[in-house]
Amino acid sequence: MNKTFQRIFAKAKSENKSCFVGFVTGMDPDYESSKQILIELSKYCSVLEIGVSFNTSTSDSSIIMSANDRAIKSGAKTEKIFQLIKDVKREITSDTAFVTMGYLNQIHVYGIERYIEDCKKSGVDGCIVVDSNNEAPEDDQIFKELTKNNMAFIKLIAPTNDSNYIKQSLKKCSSWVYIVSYAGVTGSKDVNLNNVKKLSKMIRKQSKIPIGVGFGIKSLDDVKKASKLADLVVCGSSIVEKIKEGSQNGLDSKNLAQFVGQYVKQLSEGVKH
Amino acid sequence: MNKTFQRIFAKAKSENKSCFVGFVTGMDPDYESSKQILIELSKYCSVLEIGVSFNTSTSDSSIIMSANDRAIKSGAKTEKIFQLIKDVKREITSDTAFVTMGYLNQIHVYGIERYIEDCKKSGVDGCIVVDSNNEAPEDDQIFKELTKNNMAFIKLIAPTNDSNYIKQSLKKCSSWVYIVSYAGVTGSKDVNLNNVKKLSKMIRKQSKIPIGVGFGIKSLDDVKKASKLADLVVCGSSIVEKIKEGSQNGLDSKNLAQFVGQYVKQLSEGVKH
Amino acid sequence: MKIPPFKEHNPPDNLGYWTNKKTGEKYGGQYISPLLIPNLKKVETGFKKAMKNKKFLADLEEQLVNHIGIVTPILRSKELEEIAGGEKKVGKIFLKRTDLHHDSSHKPVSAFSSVFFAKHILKAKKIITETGASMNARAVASACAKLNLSVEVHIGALDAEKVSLNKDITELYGADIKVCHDSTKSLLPAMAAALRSWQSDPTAMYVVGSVCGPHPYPLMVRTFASIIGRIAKKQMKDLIGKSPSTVFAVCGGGSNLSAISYPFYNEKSVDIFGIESAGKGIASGAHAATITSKAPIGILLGARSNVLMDADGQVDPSETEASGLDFSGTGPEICYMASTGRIKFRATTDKEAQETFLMMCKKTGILPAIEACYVIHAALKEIKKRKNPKENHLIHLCGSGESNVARMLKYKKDNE
Amino acid sequence: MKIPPFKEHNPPDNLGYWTNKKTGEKYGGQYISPLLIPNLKKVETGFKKAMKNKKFLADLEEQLVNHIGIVTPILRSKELEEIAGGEKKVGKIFLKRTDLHHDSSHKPVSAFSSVFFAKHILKAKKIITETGASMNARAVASACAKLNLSVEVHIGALDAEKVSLNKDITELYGADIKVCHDSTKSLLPAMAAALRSWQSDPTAMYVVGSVCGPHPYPLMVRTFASIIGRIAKKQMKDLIGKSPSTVFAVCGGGSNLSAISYPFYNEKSVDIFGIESAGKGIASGAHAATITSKAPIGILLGARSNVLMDADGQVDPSETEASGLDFSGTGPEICYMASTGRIKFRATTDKEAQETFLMMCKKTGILPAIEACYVIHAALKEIKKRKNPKENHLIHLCGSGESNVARMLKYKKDNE
Ligand SMILES: Cc1ncc(COP(=O)(O)O)c(C=O)c1O
Ligand SMILES: Cc1ncc(COP(=O)(O)O)c(C=O)c1O
Repeated sequence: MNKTFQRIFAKAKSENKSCFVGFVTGMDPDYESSKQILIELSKYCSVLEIGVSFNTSTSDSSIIMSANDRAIKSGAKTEKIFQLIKDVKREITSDTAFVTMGYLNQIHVYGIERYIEDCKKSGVDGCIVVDSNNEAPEDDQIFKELTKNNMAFIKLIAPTNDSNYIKQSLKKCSSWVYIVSYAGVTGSKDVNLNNVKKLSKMIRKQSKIPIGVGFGIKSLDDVKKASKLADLVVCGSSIVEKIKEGSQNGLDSKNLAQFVGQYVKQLSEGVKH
Repeated sequence: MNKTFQRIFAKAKSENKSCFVGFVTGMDPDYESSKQILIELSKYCSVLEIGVSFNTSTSDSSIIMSANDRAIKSGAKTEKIFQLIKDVKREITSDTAFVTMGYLNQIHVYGIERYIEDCKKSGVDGCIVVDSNNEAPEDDQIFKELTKNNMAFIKLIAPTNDSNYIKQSLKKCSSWVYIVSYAGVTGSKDVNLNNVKKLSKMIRKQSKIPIGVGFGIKSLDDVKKASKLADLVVCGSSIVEKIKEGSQNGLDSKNLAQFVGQYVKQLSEGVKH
Repeated sequence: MKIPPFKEHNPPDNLGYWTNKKTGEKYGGQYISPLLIPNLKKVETGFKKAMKNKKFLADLEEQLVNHIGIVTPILRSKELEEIAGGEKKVGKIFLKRTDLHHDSSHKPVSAFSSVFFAKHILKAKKIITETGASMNARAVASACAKLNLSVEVHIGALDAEKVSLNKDITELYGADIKVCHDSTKSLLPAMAAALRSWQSDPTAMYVVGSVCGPHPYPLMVRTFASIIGRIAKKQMKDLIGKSPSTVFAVCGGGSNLSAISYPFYNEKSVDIFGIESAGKGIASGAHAATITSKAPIGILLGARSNVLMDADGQVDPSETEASGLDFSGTGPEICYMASTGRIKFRATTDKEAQETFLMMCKKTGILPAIEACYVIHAALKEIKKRKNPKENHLIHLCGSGESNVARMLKYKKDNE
Repeated sequence: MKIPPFKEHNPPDNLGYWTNKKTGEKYGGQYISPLLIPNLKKVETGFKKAMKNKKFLADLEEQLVNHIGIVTPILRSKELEEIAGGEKKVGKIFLKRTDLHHDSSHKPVSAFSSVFFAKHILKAKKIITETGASMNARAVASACAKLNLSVEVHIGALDAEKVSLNKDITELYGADIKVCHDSTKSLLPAMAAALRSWQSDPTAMYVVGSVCGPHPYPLMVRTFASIIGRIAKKQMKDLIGKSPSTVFAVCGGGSNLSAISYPFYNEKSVDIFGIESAGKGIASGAHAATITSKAPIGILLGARSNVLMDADGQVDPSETEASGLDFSGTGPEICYMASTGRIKFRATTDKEAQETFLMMCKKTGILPAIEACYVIHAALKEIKKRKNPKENHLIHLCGSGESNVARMLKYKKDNE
């Protein structure tokens, strides 16, 4: 297990809570605001999941795609996201884990080895690659590089995946596994805890790996319920919506960070057991 | 030969001239104007050819079709045309021959027998039926009825017709035959006197029937030249154009008749040899 | 596929008349100004020659097969059988898919044949035709482009103003479009204008878009078009071992009706139906149902036939949603066949046709020409009435509806 | 006609990859969120079952023959031979006329097959697809209407605003049109939206309009579509006693190219050409010529293949007059065939295609889809260059141009 995650899980355990994971698209709505938001969010989040924008992503909701658009318009590039993470890490003191979330094309174009090296250099602790198929040669290579660098490879598992698929995924999954609570797109429905229970059971049969839950978590109540079932609770779309709201209202980067931070703060309180 | 034409031809011969044939669409632009026009024209025309409008005629130029439209709009019907001719004849003193010109559908719908009876009653001396095919049973019937009533059946012959067709036509043609000076539509080209010469020669081989010429005669000069070759000179489109011009200028029926009359008067002077 | 050769089994007399022996009524003939007589004689002689010219007929057939794509399938439509009550109640329904032809209707068959004839037999340099924004001019212009003849298309000013896919395609094929401002500014005066133009240019050939006009056009067009029926008859034989019980086709001028039904004229067991447009309803007077409304005999555009007209013989304009049916007459042979009862007539209103259009799109995945919807509606009605599970019904799906899409989508939205 | 059965002779590996043995480069695969994996596995297993299910294959073929009208003619075009320099210099030119299909392009073959598969093998109740106002959605919607499945069509907001005959017809067929406001509001985000929608509804089936997308789509679509080539190959054999010297097809996603050329892959004597849209010129950057412009390998919409993209991996929008070619990628098997040199690539500019469109209308009487004009132009150029009177050239005329008429008539008038 990645060292940062090891510490984070230990700390959470000691505090009798789950870990709160906050997702934002890197450089949404721009570099400086995104930096301030991440700095602010690091106070409330055990894990920061940072989206690397792809303009032709196949699994993002319209909410995330709009965030991607905003980020790309403000100049988001893979390199810049690494820069952003470095800048943020330089300014924070909390022991927060950083995870990149993106699509394979970006990584492939950047070069898998180089991507993971640069992750490492920027202080990234793990990667989510939404469309990296377990059986693809690229997936093997990513797994190899991440493992070599002691970083987490976080795999998504959906309620429609069969046990064979889960087994396959878990083979390469490290630090934690991400359960998608329903078959749909992020932000489109309410979190489905029955699915989570069922999937957790299947996973637990094979592994003790910490379990994260995402998709549809957007209220304090959602967080509370989810944290009863999972080690990590991921909240994305609703944070991204806040960023959009605040920036549309013309807030400058500091105020925007405050505005989003307040929202995340109250959400994150739900992870206490 | 019809009696009126007999007299007219005799008179023309004695005066050393051809006969001037003036064409108007009956009831163009309306009943009263048309009546006045015909009365006025009777002073200058040996023959008045009166068009019975058909809204789907296949051989009229746009000029004549517009006249047909005006006439139909003002209520032209076969019956009314007969009424018009009767009214005109009541008011004139000149020995003018009257000929109807039209399409078979009107006559067929009216009834061939009835049509020719009503022609007779109205003082019509002959008929032109543009689309009555020599070989059609209707053509035989029209020929029979006209002959019985001593009226002229005036057949058209075109430069493209062969000698066999001419022979067929002349069999039923009486009083005079109408040479079309070119293969085209009325008013579209200039009169073609070479065609007239050629056709006259072919006709003369078979018959002594008087010859009329039409299509493209629109100036005094045209009339002069045509009258050297033919016993009758037919002028249509250019008279119809005058009617249109005068009525568009708002002339009342008397003034319109004068206006058209003056034009026809000067044209008609060309028939002197 | 070996296409059965043409056999004449309903010839007109020498003058181009079909005579009803019971009533003595004549249909057809050649009522036209002497100026056009030579042109028509040339076509008449040429056509007789052509029908005996084996090379001409073989070359034409080759082009019809490979360019027009005349061997279109016959589709058994279980969807329509369902709608009519199920195969077990009403028998089988087959669609002859001439919508799949080049230029998307039955029209290209006679249009291409006529132009091919004009080029190779008459040695004409130019083609003259008319359109009411329907399929004919497009098909003629296409044939002229391929056969390298110039083409002049007469269109009424009112029709020219309307947005029309067929007209635009006609232009792309290189046709010289002549706008006619005469009379009603619609199809009839445009036809007259085309005839007049031919009268001025005897080296051109006039092409008629249906089985109408003076002799020999009605004979020639149905003879050329009947290859559709010859193929269909053979296909039905292959499919069901015999001829169908019924044949249904829409009837504007009558070309697609004679195209498919001509080869069945002598088979008494085959009921033939011609379907007209009842427009807003026969009683309203706004329709194109010459036969169904019992229009009297008149002489229209060179032929003796039933004609929509008033008591004085002025031709009444037809009214219908389908530009291809918007014609005040019907071809003389068809009128004759109607008078003998060999072809039975029905009429469908515009509204019924429009609903059928939407139904066809949604239930069969076929975008029919609006013209074809008149026949489909009437056929389903008749098939339901016959209620005979042993029967096989053949419907002529005579065109595809690309040019109807804009109006029909508006209709759909207005009626939702 | 007895249609030769399908034979697999260029299979991908189990994971859906075609691997270039020289370079080691892989094409294809299944790069997609875990949420879609089960859906894809279902399609994969279903497709394997379907290809062994004789009744399914026979029923499908019957419908393709009688409903889609798949046995279209091959037309020898002497007009195009003339233009290329005459038969005596350049040999014979043949056109495979899939423009005569139901719904006027090659697309309905794979679209209908996919929907038929979804209904009978997967027992799906709903179909999801996308469109850029091209032929695919129309064909899918038609199949769904006939087969009584509901259908959801995703379209970019910008494309939805444009007047489009294909879109209107798609609506008449009863499709539920979902407008996508994401990203560039064009085809790519609409495809992503379709995939997301499928992710939410695993009882639906996603239909891809070309040989693109994650495994097994590229394999499945080309397998279904290849019936076009199987028929064409047999027809050529009947016509000239052998296979053609060349096969030309346009390449957007690559479906019509693989459709016609797949059965010739193993015949070394047959030169195969894929033609892309060079848009305003390759150098301008405004084009859709993935292969010709030597676009790098990327992972687009679930598959590894050549992709128009910037240095950071953002996909570049393609630009072309032809909505059917307006795609930033190319199907993986095609990319593979390009990498081995088995398929040679050429590109035609929009301007050249537009001029070819006008030429085809005026010289051949055929209204081609603008997409087909890219291949015709390039084929004529290549044929002139080869200058071999013994050759027989086969060009895939993959669609009819009704939906291009408005823009092309404007182009014609603007350039007169
Ligand atoms: C598709 C279609 N069907 C039918 C017709 C009616 O004509 P006809 O009765 O001559 O077949 C037309 C005329 O344009 C047409 O385009
Ligand atoms: C007529 C036509 N040709 C070609 C294409 C290009 O697609 P593909 O390369 O998949 O055949 C399309 C796409 O819509 C099309 O409609």
